[in-house]
Amino acid sequence: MPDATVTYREALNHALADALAEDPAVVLLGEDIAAAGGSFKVTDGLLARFGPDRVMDTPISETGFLGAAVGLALIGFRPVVEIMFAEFAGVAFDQIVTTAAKHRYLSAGQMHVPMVVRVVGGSGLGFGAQHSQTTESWYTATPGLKVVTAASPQDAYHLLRSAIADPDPVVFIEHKRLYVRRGPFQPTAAPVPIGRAAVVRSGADLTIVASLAMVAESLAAAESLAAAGIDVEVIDIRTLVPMDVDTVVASVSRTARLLVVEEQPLSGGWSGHLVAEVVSRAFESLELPPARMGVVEAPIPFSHALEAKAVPSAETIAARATTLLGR
Amino acid sequence: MPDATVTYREALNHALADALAEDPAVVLLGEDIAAAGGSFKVTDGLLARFGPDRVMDTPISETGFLGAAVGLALIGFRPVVEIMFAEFAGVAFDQIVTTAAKHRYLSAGQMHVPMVVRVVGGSGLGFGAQHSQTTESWYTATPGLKVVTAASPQDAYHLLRSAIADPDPVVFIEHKRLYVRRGPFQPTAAPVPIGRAAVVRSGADLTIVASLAMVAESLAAAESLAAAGIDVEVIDIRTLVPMDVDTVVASVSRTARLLVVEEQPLSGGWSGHLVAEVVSRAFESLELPPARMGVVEAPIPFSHALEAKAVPSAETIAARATTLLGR
Amino acid sequence: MTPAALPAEPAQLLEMYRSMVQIRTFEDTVQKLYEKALVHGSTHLCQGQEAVAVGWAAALTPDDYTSYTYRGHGHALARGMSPEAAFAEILGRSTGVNRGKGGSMHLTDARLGLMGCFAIVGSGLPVAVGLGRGAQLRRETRVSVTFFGDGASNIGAFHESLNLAAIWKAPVIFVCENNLYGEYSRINLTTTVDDIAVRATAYAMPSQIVDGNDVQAVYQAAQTVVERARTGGGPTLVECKTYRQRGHSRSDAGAYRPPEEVTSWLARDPLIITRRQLLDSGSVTSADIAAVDDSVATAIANAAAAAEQAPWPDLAEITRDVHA
Amino acid sequence: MTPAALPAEPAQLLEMYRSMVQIRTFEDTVQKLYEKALVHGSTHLCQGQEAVAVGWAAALTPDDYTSYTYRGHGHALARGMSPEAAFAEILGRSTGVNRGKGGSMHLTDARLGLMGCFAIVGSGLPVAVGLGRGAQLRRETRVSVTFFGDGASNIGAFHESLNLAAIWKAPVIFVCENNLYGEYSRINLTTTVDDIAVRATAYAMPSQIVDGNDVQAVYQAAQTVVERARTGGGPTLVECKTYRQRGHSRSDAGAYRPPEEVTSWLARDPLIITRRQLLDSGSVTSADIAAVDDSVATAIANAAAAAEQAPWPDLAEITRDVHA
Ligand SMILES: Cc1ncc(C[n+]2csc(CCOP(=O)(O)OP(=O)(O)O)c2C)c(N)n1
Ligand SMILES: Cc1ncc(C[n+]2csc(CCOP(=O)(O)OP(=O)(O)O)c2C)c(N)n1
Ligand SMILES: [Mg+2]
Ligand SMILES: [Mg+2]
Repeated sequence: MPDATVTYREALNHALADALAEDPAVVLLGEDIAAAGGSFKVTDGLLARFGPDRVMDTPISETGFLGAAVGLALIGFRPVVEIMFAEFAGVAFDQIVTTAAKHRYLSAGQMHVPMVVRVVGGSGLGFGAQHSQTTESWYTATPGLKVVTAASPQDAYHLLRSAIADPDPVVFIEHKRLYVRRGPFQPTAAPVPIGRAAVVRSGADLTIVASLAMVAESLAAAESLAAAGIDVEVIDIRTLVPMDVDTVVASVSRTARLLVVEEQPLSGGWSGHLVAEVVSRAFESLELPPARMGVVEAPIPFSHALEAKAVPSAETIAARATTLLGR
Repeated sequence: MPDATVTYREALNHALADALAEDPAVVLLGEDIAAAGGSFKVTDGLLARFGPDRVMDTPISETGFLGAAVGLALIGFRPVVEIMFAEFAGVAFDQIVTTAAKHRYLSAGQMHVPMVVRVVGGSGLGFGAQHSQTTESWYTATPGLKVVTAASPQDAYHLLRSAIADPDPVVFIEHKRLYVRRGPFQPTAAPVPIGRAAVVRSGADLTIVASLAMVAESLAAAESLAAAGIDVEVIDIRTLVPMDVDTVVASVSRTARLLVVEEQPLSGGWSGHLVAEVVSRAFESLELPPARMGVVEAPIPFSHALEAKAVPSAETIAARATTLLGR
Repeated sequence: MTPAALPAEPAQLLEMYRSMVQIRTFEDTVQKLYEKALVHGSTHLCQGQEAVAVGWAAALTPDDYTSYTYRGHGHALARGMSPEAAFAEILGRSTGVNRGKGGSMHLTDARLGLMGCFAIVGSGLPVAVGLGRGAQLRRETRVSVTFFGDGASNIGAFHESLNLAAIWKAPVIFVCENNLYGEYSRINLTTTVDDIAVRATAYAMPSQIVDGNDVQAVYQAAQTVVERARTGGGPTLVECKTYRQRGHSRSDAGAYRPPEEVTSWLARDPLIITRRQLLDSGSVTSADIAAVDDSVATAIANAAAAAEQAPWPDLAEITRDVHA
Repeated sequence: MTPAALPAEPAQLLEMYRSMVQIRTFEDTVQKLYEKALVHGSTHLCQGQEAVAVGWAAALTPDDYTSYTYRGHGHALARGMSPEAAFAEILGRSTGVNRGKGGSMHLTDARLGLMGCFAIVGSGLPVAVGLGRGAQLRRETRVSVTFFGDGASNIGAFHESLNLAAIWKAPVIFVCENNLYGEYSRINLTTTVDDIAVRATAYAMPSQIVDGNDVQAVYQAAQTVVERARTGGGPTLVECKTYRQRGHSRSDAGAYRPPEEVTSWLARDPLIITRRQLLDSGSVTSADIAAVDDSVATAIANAAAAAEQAPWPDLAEITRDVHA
């Protein structure tokens, strides 16, 4: 029997529905997530199925409801909060990086904060500079937080389930451009643990590591490079904290070449940490210095003509790989 | 005539006073900075000298007064805002990384935001997990912002002057443990431009790059290593965005070995970006893979017995350098 | 001494009407451009709220500052932004007010005092406080007017901004356009007060409730409040009761709204109210009104057509204007 | 039916007095330990505000949740935290309530409903809303009481929390300890209202002003408000008027305060007021009071001495409790 196929959005919706159904401690909070089913419809139908005590609309008060989620988490709920666009977390940053991230530590383990902050990130849909970032970097320097990204429907389901099951706060970054993408879906497959990267394409000549929308771009680049005789391995890093450096090192020990692609400016992205770690552990295996691609060092421009050029794409990734390999 | 000697705190005070005296557009805002002279006394005496229209106390409303500073900047003021402890910016993060950082871009250059956010960071004084971070990483992934740190009184003065003179928003990170440190002070020396690292000690065997309090620790480590016959070059990176990779590459091309020390968890720090850039440009010069040291992957613990061990120190830096060089 | 607020003379009212029709036609055209797949991203239109933008603009001088939100087209046009440059921005073209880099949510023209659209709810309010504080520090008579929604009154920035303006007694006017909805949520689901204006009590700040669909009422209230701010009387919170005739953004049909509510508010369409006022004045005829409607229709159609032909921005724009 | 609030019986009042004296003695001892250079970092003492902590604690059951700020020693002790474990925490020792990892600003004991100190101004309020909301969702009768200062009422989190609690009608009690100062700034310099309690109007929330130096008054008000919250009546904002007898933190002498103000508040010291009430009751003697004072002094001295002897935490604590 072939796998069912669902969209990334549907996979997330299934994950939330299954979590709500299995564990009465799970509650959802966010702006317009209940009656309206969410700005991007990720929570569609959940209010009708689980009722207003489980699926809660909130006022426009990110500090208020993120903090309330921390309070709920402290007493055994498992709140999942939607941040409609990633940048909106900027008005409530303190509740994530200080309150949620540190309460286990500050209380010496008396309490913990099993909550998930679902953050809708990503460029490509013309939302402009204040609604298009992925914002992983806002969180990666905060011990106590885990930072998870999903690039496929299958991972969207399983990683969100793992995030909800995690006893500690998880920032779960979704990419709005992926919501309509379809992919295979096996909800009963083995869980995808947090902290494990995935080799999504095997190859011998070059390792490309990416996350979120950059995974599909890298895979497309790999296809076109294959036609030119370049055999690329693509790794979806999936979790930024904790980061699965082992999988990347293992790959690089075979390919000897590394290109990291992220949807953030390199000045503050996660690719630097990954490259530094790989270099420290696989220096001798590397034939070339690892290369990185990221968003231009600018806010995301609105105009369609500009936005697409500000972010790495299959074409620019393939071009960079070709240059790297000296072809 | 020997240089005058001042504390880091006094140097900052001088910089603010001189900026206020020279440019009527400069205004200061913050909690208890006027009548009380600041929680750490950096603004002491400025109210008396410049009056309440130039030196303004504010309510506990970081979003309010950071946003007000943006408004003032848009119409030609040069506000300098004090954030009493770095973490407090978490309640107003949006005003820095979205409003201030993007207004020039979003208005296609019609307006700009010449403001400085003085952020008091750093561990070592027993302030605990919510008052001890340096938080550079909160800002480095935000095009439109510059991120500047000062490690000595001389730099504190000159870099703060440069930050205030800059036409764009600058996050200026101070380290509270340094406030009482003395150092030479030449206010009439050439300005220190933003974006230029400083070689603060020359050496041939190893390049250590650091910032803030880690510079003094690295220098102390270098002294003890010198006794063991290891000749260390120490670079104060000073600006994280834009980052002066050239100076580091030039150094590494001589020493062939790099150790980067920062007061942040490596998972999200700036050392990864620096190492990745250096590797991409000086791969052939490197005899060893670059190494990094940072804060442990934990919040800063309160207890004196723990805090000092959570952060790199002269001793741990010297030990690491020794191991690196295989001595 | 504060001069009394005056009603608009018929000629001025006709001009206000023209401005309102311009906004309405502009917004309807944006929707059509969106349906023709020419607009990327999101748009947040203001049909039904034109009287707020126009009534306030009429009470301001070119020196005054305004700031507003993603739902800002009306405020930009009311203070004189070129419709062609506004369309071009929304279409992402090089002739746009922000050279295509901002888009619908960020129409800005500093020369006209249009200091910015803020797309993060509430984030424009503290900036507006700074603009007013700056005028105050310079002993100018400018005022800073900031527009935001009912939903925005639930966010922390609202609270901090009103308190700060009050303590500084700065010339800042907080105009809440209460259109009953924040996105898809009716106001009574997100706050327990009926009138946002009562929130001024928390800062000992004067407040006022105005019929936001009656441009005369808005204009008169605006004059009084602006005059108070200009003459050192400090900030005011003004709540304009109005209605968002369309959905929240481009693709939202607004189906969650009770039909009777929609009908009753459409009957109080600000254009209808102003037309009646014009005719009642005796000095404006239906023909005058029709002439305005026609000339606006032509001008907006031409502006949209020109914007559609405008070139895309140069790729170098991507990294221009990040820093000096 | 809501039972009427009752004044404390003499025995109960004597117990409240004991608790207040314990807090006072504890705080005075912390100051001495600081002066002996045994306390690193900062401390924020609450001498003068003991009646607030004790009056509220007396109206709560062990199931209720409290949350508070860096100025939280009193709240922790009033609900039963061990003074020795509190001292040890402040001294950074392994026997501290948080094993030395939190410090003075973070005394926490979940078993006693002491859910946390929040050292970022305002950040505890939304958490308290969540605690109350959780009790409500579980159909429990627990309440969530959160303590904060006058200065905290100017931050956005205050506003969002009150609105959210109001819309949920959650059992959350917001207790503002108005001690007239936020750090070194008098309240009139940072807000234009005299009473923080008026801010409840912005959320159609009931509010009450209480003499925060009179433990009987606090206790009676607390009973009423707690009962309302327990029985589905929703949140309340309670302003306790009190005074911070010392400086803001360890090294601040509070010289910015007018001497007459200090004198008049010292005359209204909550311990003096309670002693008078006890004696007036006729069933407590000066000797009874002196016995309490003495036993507390001994207990606190012993607790401090034990804490001073306690070992430092193991280095492994640094990375323990970051994640599960
Ligand atoms: C901080 C933040 N949270 C959420 C949003 C998403 N959002 C955009 S508009 C809107 C509704 C705002 O309602 P209101 O203030 O009444 O203004 P209106 O849209 O009715 O003009 C929301 C929730 C945002 N832009 N910023
Ligand atoms: C967001 C934030 N801003 C500033 C501070 C620094 N700070 C600590 S206590 C305090 C004063 C608080 O005053 P109030 O709320 O009246 O409480 P009190 O100290 O009087 O108990 C300030 C400004 C902080 N901790 N958090
Ligand atoms: Mg609205
Ligand atoms: Mg106070």
